[in-house]
Amino acid sequence: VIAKQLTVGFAQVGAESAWRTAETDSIKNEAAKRNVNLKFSDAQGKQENQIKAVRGFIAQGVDAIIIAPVVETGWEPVLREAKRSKIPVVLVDRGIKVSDDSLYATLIASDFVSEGRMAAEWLAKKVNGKANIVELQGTPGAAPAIDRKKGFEEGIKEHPEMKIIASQSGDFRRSGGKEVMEALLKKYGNEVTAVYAHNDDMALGAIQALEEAGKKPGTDVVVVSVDGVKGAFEAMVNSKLNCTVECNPLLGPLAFDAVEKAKQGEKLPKKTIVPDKTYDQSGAKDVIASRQY
Amino acid sequence: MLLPSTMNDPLAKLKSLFQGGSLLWPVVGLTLLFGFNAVFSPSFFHLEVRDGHLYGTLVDILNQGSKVMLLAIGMTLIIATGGVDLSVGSLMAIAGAVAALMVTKISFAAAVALSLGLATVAGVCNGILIGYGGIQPIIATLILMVAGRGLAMLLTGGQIITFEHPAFVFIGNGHFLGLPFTVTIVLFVLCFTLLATRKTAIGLFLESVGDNEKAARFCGINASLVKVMVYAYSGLCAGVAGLIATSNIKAADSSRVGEFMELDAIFAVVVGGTPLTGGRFSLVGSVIGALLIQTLTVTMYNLGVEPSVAPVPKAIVIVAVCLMQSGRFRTHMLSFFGKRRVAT
Amino acid sequence: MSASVLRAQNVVKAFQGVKALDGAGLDLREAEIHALMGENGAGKSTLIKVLTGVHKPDAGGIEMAGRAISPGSTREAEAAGISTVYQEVNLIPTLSIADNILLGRQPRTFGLLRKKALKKRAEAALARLGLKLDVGQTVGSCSMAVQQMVAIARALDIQAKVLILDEPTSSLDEREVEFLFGIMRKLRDEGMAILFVTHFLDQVYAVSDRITVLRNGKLVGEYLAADLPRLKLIGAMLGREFEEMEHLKEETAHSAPARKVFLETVNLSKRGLMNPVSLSIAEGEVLGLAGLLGSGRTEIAKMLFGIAVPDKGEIRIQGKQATIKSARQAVQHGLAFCSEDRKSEGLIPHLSVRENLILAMQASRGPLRLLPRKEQDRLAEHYIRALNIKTPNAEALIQNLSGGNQQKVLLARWLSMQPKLIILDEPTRGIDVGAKAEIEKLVHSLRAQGMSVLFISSDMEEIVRTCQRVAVLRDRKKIGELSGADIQVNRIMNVIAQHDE
Amino acid sequence: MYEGFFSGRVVGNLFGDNASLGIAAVGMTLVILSGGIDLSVGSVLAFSTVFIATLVQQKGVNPMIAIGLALMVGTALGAFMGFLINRYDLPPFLVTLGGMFLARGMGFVISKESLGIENPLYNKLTDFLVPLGGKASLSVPALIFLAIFLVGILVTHYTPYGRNVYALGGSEPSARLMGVPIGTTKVAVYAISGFCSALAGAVMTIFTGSGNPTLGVGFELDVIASVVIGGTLLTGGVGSQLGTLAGVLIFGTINTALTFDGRLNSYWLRIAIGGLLLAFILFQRFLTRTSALAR
Ligand SMILES: Nc1ncnc2c1ncn2[C@@H]1O[C@H](COP(=O)(O)OP(=O)(O)OP(=O)(O)O)[C@@H](O)[C@H]1O
Ligand SMILES: Nc1ncnc2c1ncn2[C@@H]1O[C@H](COP(=O)(O)OP(=O)(O)OP(=O)(O)O)[C@@H](O)[C@H]1O
Ligand SMILES: [Mg+2]
Ligand SMILES: [Mg+2]
Repeated sequence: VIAKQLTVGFAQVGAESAWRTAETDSIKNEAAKRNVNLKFSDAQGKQENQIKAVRGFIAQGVDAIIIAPVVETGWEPVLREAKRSKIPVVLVDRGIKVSDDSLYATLIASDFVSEGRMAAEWLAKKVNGKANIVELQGTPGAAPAIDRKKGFEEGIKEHPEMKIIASQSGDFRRSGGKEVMEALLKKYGNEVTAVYAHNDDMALGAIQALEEAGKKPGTDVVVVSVDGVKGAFEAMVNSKLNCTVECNPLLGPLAFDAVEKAKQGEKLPKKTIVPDKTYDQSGAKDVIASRQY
Repeated sequence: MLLPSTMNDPLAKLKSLFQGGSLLWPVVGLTLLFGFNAVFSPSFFHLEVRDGHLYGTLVDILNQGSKVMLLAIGMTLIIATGGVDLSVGSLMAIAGAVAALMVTKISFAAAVALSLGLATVAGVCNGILIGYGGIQPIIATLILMVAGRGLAMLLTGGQIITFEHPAFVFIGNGHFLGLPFTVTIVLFVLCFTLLATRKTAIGLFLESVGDNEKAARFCGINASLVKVMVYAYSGLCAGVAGLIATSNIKAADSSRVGEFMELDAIFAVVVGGTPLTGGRFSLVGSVIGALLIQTLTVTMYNLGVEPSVAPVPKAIVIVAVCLMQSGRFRTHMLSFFGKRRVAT
Repeated sequence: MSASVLRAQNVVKAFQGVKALDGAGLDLREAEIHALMGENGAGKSTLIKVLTGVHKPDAGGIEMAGRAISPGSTREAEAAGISTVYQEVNLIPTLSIADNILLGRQPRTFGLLRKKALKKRAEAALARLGLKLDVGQTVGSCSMAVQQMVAIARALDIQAKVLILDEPTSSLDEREVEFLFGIMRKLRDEGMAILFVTHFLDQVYAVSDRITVLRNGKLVGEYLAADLPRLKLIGAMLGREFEEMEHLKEETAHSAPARKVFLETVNLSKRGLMNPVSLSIAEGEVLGLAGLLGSGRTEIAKMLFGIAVPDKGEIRIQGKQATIKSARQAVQHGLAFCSEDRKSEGLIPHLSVRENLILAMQASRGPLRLLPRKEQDRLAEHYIRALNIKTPNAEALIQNLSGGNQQKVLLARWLSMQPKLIILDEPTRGIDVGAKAEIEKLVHSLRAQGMSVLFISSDMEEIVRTCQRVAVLRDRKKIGELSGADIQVNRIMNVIAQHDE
Repeated sequence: MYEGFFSGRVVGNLFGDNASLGIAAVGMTLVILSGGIDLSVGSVLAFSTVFIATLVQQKGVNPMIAIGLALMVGTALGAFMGFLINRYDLPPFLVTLGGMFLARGMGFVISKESLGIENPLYNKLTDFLVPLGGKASLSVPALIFLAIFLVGILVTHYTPYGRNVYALGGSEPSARLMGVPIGTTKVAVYAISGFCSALAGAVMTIFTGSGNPTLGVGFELDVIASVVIGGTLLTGGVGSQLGTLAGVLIFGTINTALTFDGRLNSYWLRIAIGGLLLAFILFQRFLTRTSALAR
């Protein structure tokens, strides 16, 4: 039998960062590789748009839908609609909260909380459980920001001498990281011994601020972050960043495996956690060449 | 005769300053905010010399505030004509992206000229749609706001383009006369704009067009051309701000740079005493307004206000500054306290 | 003597330290038409605004039917039975005529508007004034005169004990004025008290029973109209003796040698706006345009000045065909246009007197060559003195000036340009007797220097006094031309009437 | 290519999907007609969603009561902003910007995270559909949108209050002299807008079954754009609710059509939205020009 070409809708959050672009590319490339007709929708950061896109996919009668949900809640109604139309839904990169987990086929994601915890653990080891930390949060209310904060706080709980002395939002932007760091350095000066950023971009911004304040990031002040984009590896090679917890955006292959299995009626595990890996300066050089994003 | 007998009375002068002065209240607001910081975060006024230049929170405010100050200068002229420009954030992104991409390929001067030129041309497009097409400014510039961001992202392929070009890096990170180079840029643009509007008739033309366009046209003023000019100029200012923002982080972040900055710029202009309905404008007021916003942001960082609830104190400050500017509110308060004093 | 309805005594009102009213007063009685007189800036409009709750007086009391009142807004004044037409036509330009007439008093059922009834009532209100208009059109698209009539219709529609009319006739022609006077007399006979402001002395004597005169914000006196001769009235207003303007006419009549044609129109027309019209204006000549409301005088002015672009015919300037497609081009050809609608087409309200005054000149110099500040100040001082503009100083905002003084600034704006042709559309609208004479003198002296003038006015006397030739218009057509000794009020009226048959 | 795009289902979706936008736009139309502007709509919407979600989910309040409370809070905030604008003669831009920050912050104070609503009544509301024949149907948000829109037309075009709003926007000084009750009209305009924003939030909770303090960032611009595309002048006094409906549907369609395409990448999507907007505006401009000439 000649298999009919699959049509899959992909509801992406937006294109707000290199990480996001890498995720989009991964899914697009994989679709091309498997000869899947991919319908791509960019919600420009708005859940409303994303829901509209999913409903659009349902109306078009696609074979499956991949969603990178912008927030965790708010999906029940539209997913129920998808279920009624018997369209399997694969969630990527972050989970959702629904009362009925039969509403989606599977979730392929990193665990943001564990990322935060891993960053904390690595840092604790590095500084021997003693640090004054500046935390650069992501956009207020965003799931990764909430979870990475939660995980990190959990991680440092066992180390009473690790304190978060300031925690401000850099909005996941490089400029935000730099601006906040600049301001906090004026206030805390040499007290700051470590920086934890919710993403690499903010960390890279903070590194610039540290350098301009006459400090040596990576040496005077330990810098850890999450994501593992190419820029972070470059900074590690230059010994400016100490560690990044990889949050893998290359979910294309896994996502389409899941789509195909779901189409064939196979039972899928509800959750596939993409294991995150901690990279530090020692391994950075080997990885950097293979980084595409 | 109806001569103002009080004109020579210094007290009356002071009084009239309090009643009409558009600059006074933003300055008072800024001063109060400074005073608040002086009490609650002692490091605020700390300045020291490091590597031959000044270092401290106040310097940061000037440096980080430079982008909104530049946008606000361009925006002031636009608002004076009764318009508004939402596209400035996207123009920043375009200028930054072009400069970052080209600076390694062509000479620095050419890259800067190219990116500023593009931003100006984009402004001209806005101006033509508004001045000659008669399209409402908010919509005309919304189009470029949306499409311009897309264009900038297309140019960079959604990636953050980094660079290490020393001259380019200097724009946003260098120092001149002990202060960040951005301060020099802002001062230059401010002085140039002040001279250009006040030492020529351009300022008068802007105000007339904004106050009563029909009457201005009847006087023989080419209102359409005036509009094209101000949108072009705002585009140029946005371009400069884009270069600063890009240079400052040594990277072109085309999807995020300048996001929502148009609101900040409009806020700065309105707080600075230029009414959104057009007419009289105050460039210095707008710059002070921009400083006010930046100071407010830094204050939140310094006080360690939880970022998600930081908007609440921000709202309170905005409304407070507003109220201070309102003559009616001041008389209300005066009479309130006046009565109380009589009562006791 | 009938009972006092509305009385104000010793009213003081200052704006930023400048006293607009300083002991003004008024005693308005039942069943009378009462004229409030005074030169520009005397405080008439301010007094009216104090009476109707727009301004709060600093001192003094207002009584209505013997009881002290202090209206806080026009709404309260209306509720108390005072209906007002303010000087600057205060209507909503974006709303229809019907909506404007009945705003706040619309017929409704269950709180919803009855649009048909609304239209009917508005039409009826206008019909009382002898007007038949499409009440659905927006007020902003109507001529000044129509707007003024709409404002009056609105005031008449309010059931009131007191009717206040602040310069209602300043751009009405004689027929409309007669209509209005007829209604005023009828209302008076029904017992209404009417307060009336005008700068036309003839009109004062035609309708009013009593006259109150203000000067510099002070009450000068209250007179019975029958007992007060014209010259005495003028004397009371100005505070000095005044020479009448009759001698101007002689000068005009004698000094009309044939001169070179400056501007000529050949069958200039625009569909729906103006039928083909041919005019010529010589250098140093004052050409008047006479006609009733809606006869198309303003349209001709606007076509000449590039505001309404004609679709047929041509304009020749000094023999050469000229394309004028915008006001800017018109100015470049040496034309100037002082519009009848000073609020929407003249004033830049938030700019100072000086800036308003030099704006046209600056526009013609271009944006870069700023008129030196010294020169600006000199011009401003010069015209403030020459036209007796009452303003604290040249830096006062023009919006704070009295209506007549605003008009003077706008005139100065164009006169100072030294244009080759100046188009004056109702130039003396709202200007007092003294200043009118000054302006007419100024026009004459400019003419003597070779300037051409296109003079539009609803005041026939004024046309007769100033013009050397008069083109008579009707229904957007030129129906005749008079010159020299033929220029007389009844001749002009005859031309208009003859065409009727 | 656009298979299924013009199906009745999509038309039904168009109303449902744009319900929040449309409802907020009805209020915004009044604000803009009065010569003002309201930047707080997006934040009030977000606040209202978390407010409702928290009450229903964590306090066990009946959803109808929760929605009623949210509407009251939204209206009160709007009225307060209107009061400040009117009483102290403040620029609406600044006051509503303050309102925007305030509502955003208060939303986060109530809940930092998004909250799902699991409530049988809510499920019913989300799944309730009025069939229109064929595959087409109207959802509850669509129905609320249509109802509010009809009320909007009534208030704006058929009541003395509506005329007062137009008068206020046409010329405030004249309106004052003509005896229009400026104060109450202004306060009411902002109160109505606050009500509409809160209702838009309530509809959003039905649409998504959740509350989220980060919702509606930049929403105010979408709303203002829709209103202005519908022909309402930002300077006040000119415009109509029908125009706003057209604006909302056009804005919604442009977004939906491009989403439907599914081939555009993120960058071209934005460029295409801008391009379509431009094309539409020029077209509209052309239409009004020619009709003005014909007159
Ligand atoms: N809002 C204001 N602010 C400042 N000055 C004002 C204001 N309103 C009026 N004035 C001043 O008060 C004086 C009286 O003005 P008013 O309008 O009452 O004169 P008027 O008698 O009506 O003159 P006109 O015949 O020209 O209409 C003028 O000198 C004017 O400049
Ligand atoms: N008395 C009237 N009755 C009916 N319509 C009128 C009357 N007066 C003016 N209009 C209408 O108002 C519009 C504009 O008139 P317009 O101002 O062009 O004429 P005008 O001769 O310049 O008047 P004015 O005497 O005021 O200068 C025309 O459409 C005309 O039909
Ligand atoms: Mg007056
Ligand atoms: Mg006329």
